[in-house]
Order: sequence, then C-alpha cells, then structure tokens
Amino acid sequence: MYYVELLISGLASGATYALFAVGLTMVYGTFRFINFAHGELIAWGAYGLLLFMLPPLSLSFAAALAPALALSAIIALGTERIAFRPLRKKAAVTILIASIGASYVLRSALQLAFGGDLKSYPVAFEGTVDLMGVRVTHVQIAMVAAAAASFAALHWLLRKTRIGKYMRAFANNPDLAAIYGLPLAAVRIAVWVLGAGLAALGGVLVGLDSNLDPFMGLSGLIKAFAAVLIGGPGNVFGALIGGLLIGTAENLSTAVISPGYKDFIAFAIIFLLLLFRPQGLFAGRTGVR
Amino acid sequence: MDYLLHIAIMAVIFMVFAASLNLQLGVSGLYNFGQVAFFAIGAYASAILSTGGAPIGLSMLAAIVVAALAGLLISVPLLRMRGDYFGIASLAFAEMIRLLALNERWATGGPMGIPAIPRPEWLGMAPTSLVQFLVIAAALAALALAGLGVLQRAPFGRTLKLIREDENVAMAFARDVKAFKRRAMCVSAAAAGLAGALWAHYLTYISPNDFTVQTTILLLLCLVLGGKGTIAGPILGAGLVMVIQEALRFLPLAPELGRLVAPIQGIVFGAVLVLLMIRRPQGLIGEMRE
Amino acid sequence: MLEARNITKTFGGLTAVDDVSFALADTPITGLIGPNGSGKSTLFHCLSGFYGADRGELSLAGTPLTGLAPHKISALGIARTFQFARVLPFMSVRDNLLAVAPGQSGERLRSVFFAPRAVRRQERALQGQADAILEFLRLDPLSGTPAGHLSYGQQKLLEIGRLLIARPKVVLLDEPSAGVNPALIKQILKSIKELSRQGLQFFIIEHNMSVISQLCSRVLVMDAGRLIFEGSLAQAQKSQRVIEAYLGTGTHAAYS
Amino acid sequence: MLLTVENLTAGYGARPVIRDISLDVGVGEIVAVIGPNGAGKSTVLRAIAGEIAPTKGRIVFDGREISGRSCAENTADGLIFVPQGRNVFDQMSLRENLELGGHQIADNRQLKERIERVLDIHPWMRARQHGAVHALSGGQRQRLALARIDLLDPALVLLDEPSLGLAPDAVGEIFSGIRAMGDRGVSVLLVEQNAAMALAISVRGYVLEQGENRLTGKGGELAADPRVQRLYLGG
Repeated sequence: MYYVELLISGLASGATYALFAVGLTMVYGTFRFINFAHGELIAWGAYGLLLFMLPPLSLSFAAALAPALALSAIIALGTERIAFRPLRKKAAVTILIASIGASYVLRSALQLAFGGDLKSYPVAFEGTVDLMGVRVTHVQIAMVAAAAASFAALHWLLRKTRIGKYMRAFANNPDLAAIYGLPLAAVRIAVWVLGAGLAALGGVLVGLDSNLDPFMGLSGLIKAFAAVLIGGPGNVFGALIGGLLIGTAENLSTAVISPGYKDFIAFAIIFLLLLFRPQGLFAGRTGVR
Repeated sequence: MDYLLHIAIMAVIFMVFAASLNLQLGVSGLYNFGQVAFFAIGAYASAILSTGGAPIGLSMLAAIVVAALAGLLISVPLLRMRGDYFGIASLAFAEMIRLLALNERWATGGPMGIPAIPRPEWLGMAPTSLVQFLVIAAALAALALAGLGVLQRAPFGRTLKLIREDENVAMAFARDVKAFKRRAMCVSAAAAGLAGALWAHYLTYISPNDFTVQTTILLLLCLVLGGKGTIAGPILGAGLVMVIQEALRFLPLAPELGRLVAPIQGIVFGAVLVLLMIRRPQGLIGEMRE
Repeated sequence: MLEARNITKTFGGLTAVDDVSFALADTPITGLIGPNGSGKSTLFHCLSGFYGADRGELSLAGTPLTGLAPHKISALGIARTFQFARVLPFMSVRDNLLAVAPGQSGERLRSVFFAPRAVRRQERALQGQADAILEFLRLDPLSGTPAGHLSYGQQKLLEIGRLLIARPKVVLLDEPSAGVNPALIKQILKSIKELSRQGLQFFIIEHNMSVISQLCSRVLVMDAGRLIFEGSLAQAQKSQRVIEAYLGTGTHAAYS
Repeated sequence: MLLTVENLTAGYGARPVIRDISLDVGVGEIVAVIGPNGAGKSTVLRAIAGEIAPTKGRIVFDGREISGRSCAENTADGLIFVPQGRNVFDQMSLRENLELGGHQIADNRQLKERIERVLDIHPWMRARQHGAVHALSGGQRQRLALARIDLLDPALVLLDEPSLGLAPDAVGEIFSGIRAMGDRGVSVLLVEQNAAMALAISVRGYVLEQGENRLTGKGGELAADPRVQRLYLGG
C-alpha cells in the first residue's frame, strides 16, 4: 500500500509538473528560446490567488481563481512585450539571459508584495478519499483532474480550432507561416496566455497541497524543464508524459534514497537527457504538437 | 570604517569570481550558468580542510586544485552540448552540487553549514583584522586577475575568441575546439575555487544557501554589466554591483523599511540585466565590435 | 596528392554525394563545377572532415584521412574556406590572420606562464608575416580595422590571407568570387595564382566560368551527387552530359 | 500586362544581388526566369513576392504598384508565392496544410467547399488527407504546395524552383501541372534550374547571369540559342 500511495502522490505532483511544462515547451517550440522566467508565472499564479482571497477583495476560492490565472497571463504578455520581443532576432542565449533577469525581477516583486516567509490559503482542502484501501487526498484528485481536463482541452484546441492549427504551423515552419500571412500576433497571445494560465493553475494546486513559497517558481521551473526534455522540446503531450514520469520517479525514489535527494532526480534527469537525448525520449521532431 | 573594508573585501572576491566566469562566458562563448558550483566547491574544500586542522594556505591551494579537477570532470559531459542547452545543464550541475552540500551532513554539516572557519593568521599573530585580510585577499586576487589577463591577451585567449566567434573556422585551421574549451573551463574553475575559498575564510561560515541561483544571477550581472570578453569589464562590474549590494545593507533604515531593501534591489538588478541585453549587450566596456 | 575513393554521403533518403572518386594529382588548380544541389559543398565537407562520409576513403600524399576530425585533417595540411566569407568581424584584420597561424606556443598554458619570452618572440615574427601578407593583398592600410568593416570582397581576400599564414598543402576554396566586385575578383585571382606558383594545390568550387577558365587546367563536374565529367573546361563545354546537367533535358512529356 | 517589373534592384544587406531587372507577365502567360547558379533568380521572385524589400525599381501588379507590400497582402490580392524547399508544414496533415493555405477564407463552410474541390482535382490527396505530410514523397509535397493555387484561384503565381530535388518522373508531373495552370488562365512566373523544361512550357524567358538580365526571348527560341548555353558554361 505504501508504494501505491507513493505512486499516487507521484502522479498527482507529476500532473502539476505537466501543467507547468506546457508554457515552457510551447514557447520553446514556437519562439525557440528557454524562458527562465516561466517559473515565476507559476508562483505569481499561486500568490495571485492569495491576493484575491485576502482583504480587501476577499473573494471566494472559486471566484479568485480566474483573476489569478489572468494575472499570470498578463504578466507573461508584459514580459514578452518588454523583455523578449525586442530581442527576437538575437541569439537564444541572449534571450535566456534576459529571461533570467526577468525572473529575478518577478521573484523580487513577489517577495516585496508578500514577504519572504511561507504562506498558505485561507481555505483548507484537507479531505481524503479511501479508494480500495488507498488514501487519496482531495487535492491530489483535483491535481489529476485539472491536468486531465487541461490536456484534453489543449488537444482539442491544437487539433480542431483555427488558432490551434496556426500555433502548430508557426512552430513547424515559421518562414512559410509568414509567407502564408498566418496571424502571428494572435498566435503569440495564445501561446503566452495558455502557457501562463496553465502554469498558474499548477501553482495554485501546489499551493493547496503544501505552502506558498517565493522560491516555488524556481523549483517548478526545474521540474517543468525536465518534463520538457523528456517529452521533446515543443511537444505538449510529451511534456504531459514527462511530467508524470518525473513526479512518480521522484516520489518512488524516496522509498530507497534520502528524501533530501528528491529534487536531485529532476536534475539528474535533465543532465542525462541533455547529454544523451536532447531531442527528447519521444520522437525527435520540433514543433508544437 | 569596518563596513568600507567589508565592501572592499567582498568586491575583491567577486572580481576574481566574475573574471573566472568571463574566461568561459566572455572569452570562450561558453554560457556557464553554474559557475557558482566551483565557487562552492572551493569554499567547502578549503573550509573542510582548514577546520580539520590543515594550514589555511594549504587548504586554499587544495581548494583551487579540487575546483580545477571538478571543472575538468564536468567539462566532459557539458562540452557535448551547445548554447542554451549548455547553460541549462551547467545550472543543473550547480544545483546538484548544492543538494550534495545540503545532504552530505558528515562532510558539509548539511543545512547548518560549516561554522568557525579560521581566518588566515597575519605573520603568526591571530586573529587577523579586516585590514590585514583585505591585504591578503587583494594580493591573491591581483595575482589571479593578472594571470587571467595574461591568458586572455596571449595567443591562448585569441584562439578562444576565434572558437567563440566561429568554431568551424577554428576547426578548419587545425584547432582542437574541445581541448581549448576544456582548458578554459579548468582554469576558470580554479579561479572560481580560489574566490570561493577566500570567501569562506572571510565570512568564517558557509552553508548551502550561499550557493543558489541567486548568486549565479548576481555574478552574471557583474559580468554583463562590466563588459564580457574584456579584461577590465568583470573587475568594473563586480566592483559596482558589490558596492551597491553591500552598501545597501548598511542603510540606516527602520526594520519595516529595511525588509524592502533586498527585494527592491532584486527588482533593480534584474531589470538592469534585461535592459543591458536589449540596449547594451556589450556592457559598460565593450569589446571592439563591428 | 589528395585522393578520394568511393566517397558517399546520404541524408535521410537523399544521396548527396554518390560514390565519388578522384585524385588531385599534379594539376595545381582543379575546378569543381555543377548545377545547384549537385553535391559540391557536401563533397567539400566530406573532404575536410566536417561531414563523416558514409563510405569511401580519403588520403593526402598517402596518409589516410578517413574518419579524422576536421582539426586533424587541417593539421595534416588541408585548409578550406566556406561558401560565404567567414572572417571574425570584431577582430582587427591583422588579428584575423594571427588567430589562425599554426603552431603558436602561446596557445599552450605552460608556455604562456613559463616561457613568455619565447611566446613574445614568436608573436613578433608572426606579426611580421601577417603584415607582409596584408601588404601583398593590399589590405595593409586596413590592418587595424575590425574585419567586419571590410567590404564583402575584401573579406574574401582576407580569407585568402588566412590561408597564406596557415601554409597548408591543399586548399579547398568554396566560391571565392561569389558576391565580389570585378576589381577585387582580379585581386583574388592574382593571389590564388601566386599561391599556386608557391606550390599550394587548389580545389575550387566556382560558378563564375570566367574565373574557372582563367584558373583551372582541369575541372570535375558533378550532377545529382555523381562525378560525371573530368577534363578541361573546353571539353566540358562540349560534353552533352554536362550541358544536360546544367540546362536540363527538354525531352519530356510535359510539352510533347 | 498583369505584372510589370521595371529596373528592379534588390539584395541582402548592403550587397545587391540583382540589378535593373525588367520583365513582364501577361494574363495567362507562363514566363520563365532562368540562369546559372548565383544569378539571382530566386531574389527576383522574393522581391516581387514581398519577402525582401527592393532598393530600386517598380513592381506593378494588376494596374497598381505593389513594391513594399507584404506577402500576405499580395496573396489577398491574387498574387501567390510558392517558395522553394520547405514549402509545406511537414508536421501537419495534408488536409491541415490545405486549411492553412486557405486561411484567408474566413468562412469555414466556404473553406471546406474549396478543399473538397481541390480533393476532387487531386484524388490521391483525398486518400491521404489525414496522413502526415512528412510521409509523402518529394513530388507529392511539391504538388501539395502547388495545390494552394487551386484553393485560392490567384491571378498570378510565383514559382521558385518547383523541380528542385525531385526525381525525373515527379519533375514531369510538376511541369504538366504548371502547363495546365496556364491553360486555365492562371499566369505563372517560373524560376527554374531546369532551363530546357522551363523554356519548353513558357512563352517567354529571361536569362539572368550575375544578377543581370543578359538575354530575353521566346521560350522556344531561347531553348535553341547557343548563347544560353554559354551563359551557363562559359566558352
């Protein structure tokens, strides 16, 4: 039973890693750079919810969720406009450094607004369900459900809607997309808003599960990055599998090694994948899929 | 007076640290975002040895050697990657080192860190004053900076720049690109190890919290602000950043305002980094460019 | 001297170089021509080690080169240029030459610190050489200018200067005249001829037939990855096979 | 004239690639631009299409000056550019490629009808419409790229090296396809490496060398002109 519980909590955190990874992998697939500030969108989503739940607004959890996700999306669009768009013709490393700077700004702003100590939401979701003798928390169920719903919606969007096809087209062949005159502005907004919204949703779920910590973005970014590498940069559904794999690997590892090394797993995965299969475990083509 | 000395010592240490990164990021085009790992390795090596009773001079020498070896070792996998992938992998490496420091309590003291690291004695008389430490640190730093400067101006540095600008041309003219990069990483790691050792002996206490991504970002700012690829750039950048950072600590502010200093400084530093990338990627002192 | 046997290179399903064999033998300057996409540049990449050939052997004066890394092939005496000029734009014109000079002791860490005088002496000698080369190329007034400020043609000329200081045995030149104005083409041709008199052997990809006719006593013609012709340019111009490679065949259902 | 180009000069950065190129394409005409490597043929097309900005000269399409207009604007006006090389979305399905090719048709139902029409013209496409494009042969991909013409009914098509890298059979099919376009009244400006084929289906040809127009003439006459061969091979 112990291992099953580890597996389930691993899948639950893996589901949030997958949500974190969507934006990172879509931005890489479409605009070809690693957004180091992506983690701060996770943290701002989590703290944004707190902001709307605390006085003076004092919204309910349900009512605060949408504005919290929107806040993250606005921050994402703002960083894109201010820090990344002026650099779009520069080397990927230049944009990476700019995104490192942007992450410092966003994290510091978070600390300025909320302080450096741990926080938690003024509501508690502490219930558990007994599934054939295995204890599963409500939050864990919410994590898996949110990820499942999000990826189903993403699948529909990317495959069936015009904007989704435009997104995939830009990731596949940006030159041809420009010759066809596909709407770059709309694609850019869609990529950033979707990525930030899902990252923020993941952040909220992590916040419900544990605490809000100003450095949660950084650790989320690392998990997301590992998930992206497993799935192959640009591959949205690869990132889902990547996230789930990392979550379960991390949790199961605590059965054999010191829990202090839980985070080590993600780093080791990043390192080994960059070394041996930078194109990801699943196929090698680029593009948002 | 003491806080001026403190600022000076921190600046001197970071000058070496920034110059060490410059040999990779500036001169060789290796975007190492994990340089703090070598800083940490130097600090821990010297701290462990000296608290274990080894003479400080010997501990620091050993720290430099250990850091250089670590550089050599990690260069093997890292140099198989390019550009932003190299950057992320090096960052992952640094975080792995930090986790090791956090978890291997028997050697590093875990999260509690290593306290009571001795300061060097001054001509046999302990304890050393700040002035004396500054003299020692400045002398060692001057030596390291001069060494790095000489390398950069020598044909060695010119070849690194050739590789940075066009690896294919370098290969077409018989340069073993990987071997040159490996040497650059090794030397750079050694210098970072020296900076880390100095830092450990100055602060007399280290813990894994000192070696996070925050330090990496600060270092990156020093280098990019001053001007990567130049000799004076990292010295100027580290001087400026450390003076601002350390001086702010001594602002006579009420505690509720004092709490705001660090995040505001973070916002400013981060914004400067972004602005530099957009407006002046060559930094204050630019290399000769088109 | 340079000899290639059965060189083959494929990408996915496409065979870019198909079983190519030749020897540069005694001709000082050999031309490599053929229509777009016929595999000339890919062949150059194989000869210089930038691509590992799937099949075939390479040797230089009997020394096998097959499978060697580019820098090793270069160290054995084969230098190359690339299709577009690739100077180091931020370095001075003179430093562009110094940076590629072979056998510099100052590239070794030990010498930099423990034999600084020998390093300096060698550096001074190289500087003398570089200045002489720049004078020969008539680039001496621009010696201190960043190479990025040079015109495209001057950059191509500077690439020839790099070959001069590197002193290889064989040079692979990829389109030396492309994008260069007529006056500078003359200067480039003159330099190539002078170098060839000094014993350097050239293998040149070039689309400008007047350049080929002025330089090359022999041409190799490629089409669709294969070597289809070997001989003088005049013979090539009469070869039906070569003409078809360049102009296509009009004998198809499309207009019948 | 449907398209008139006068004294077009264009290039990349400071380096001009083509100088003073003038040419015409009449309604329903197939016109070829040929010349050896590095002559600047593709640059002519890219400048007309709006991919690069000309430094000098006039481009008049359908009675109005179009220099400086973007590719997308020209597409909307009935001038389509089919670039060489990677001219399909190879990670997407064939049908999705058609949908993207017709994205300017805002009405989904109308777009669907147009796609149906294309699939009627090319039955092999119907069979493979949901398959990924990277599984298609080079010739099939090229025909898919050209299917955008059936989709949008343009007045003029700019074709850049449609035969590049194709097997001989596929080249034949592509050229019959282009000829069929001309028969339907679509005008074509064709840049081709395979000069003999291109001239065989063109009413007029322009021969470029070193960025300049060296020869102009009727398709059939140029094909037999020994000067063309000299421009390619010297002598």
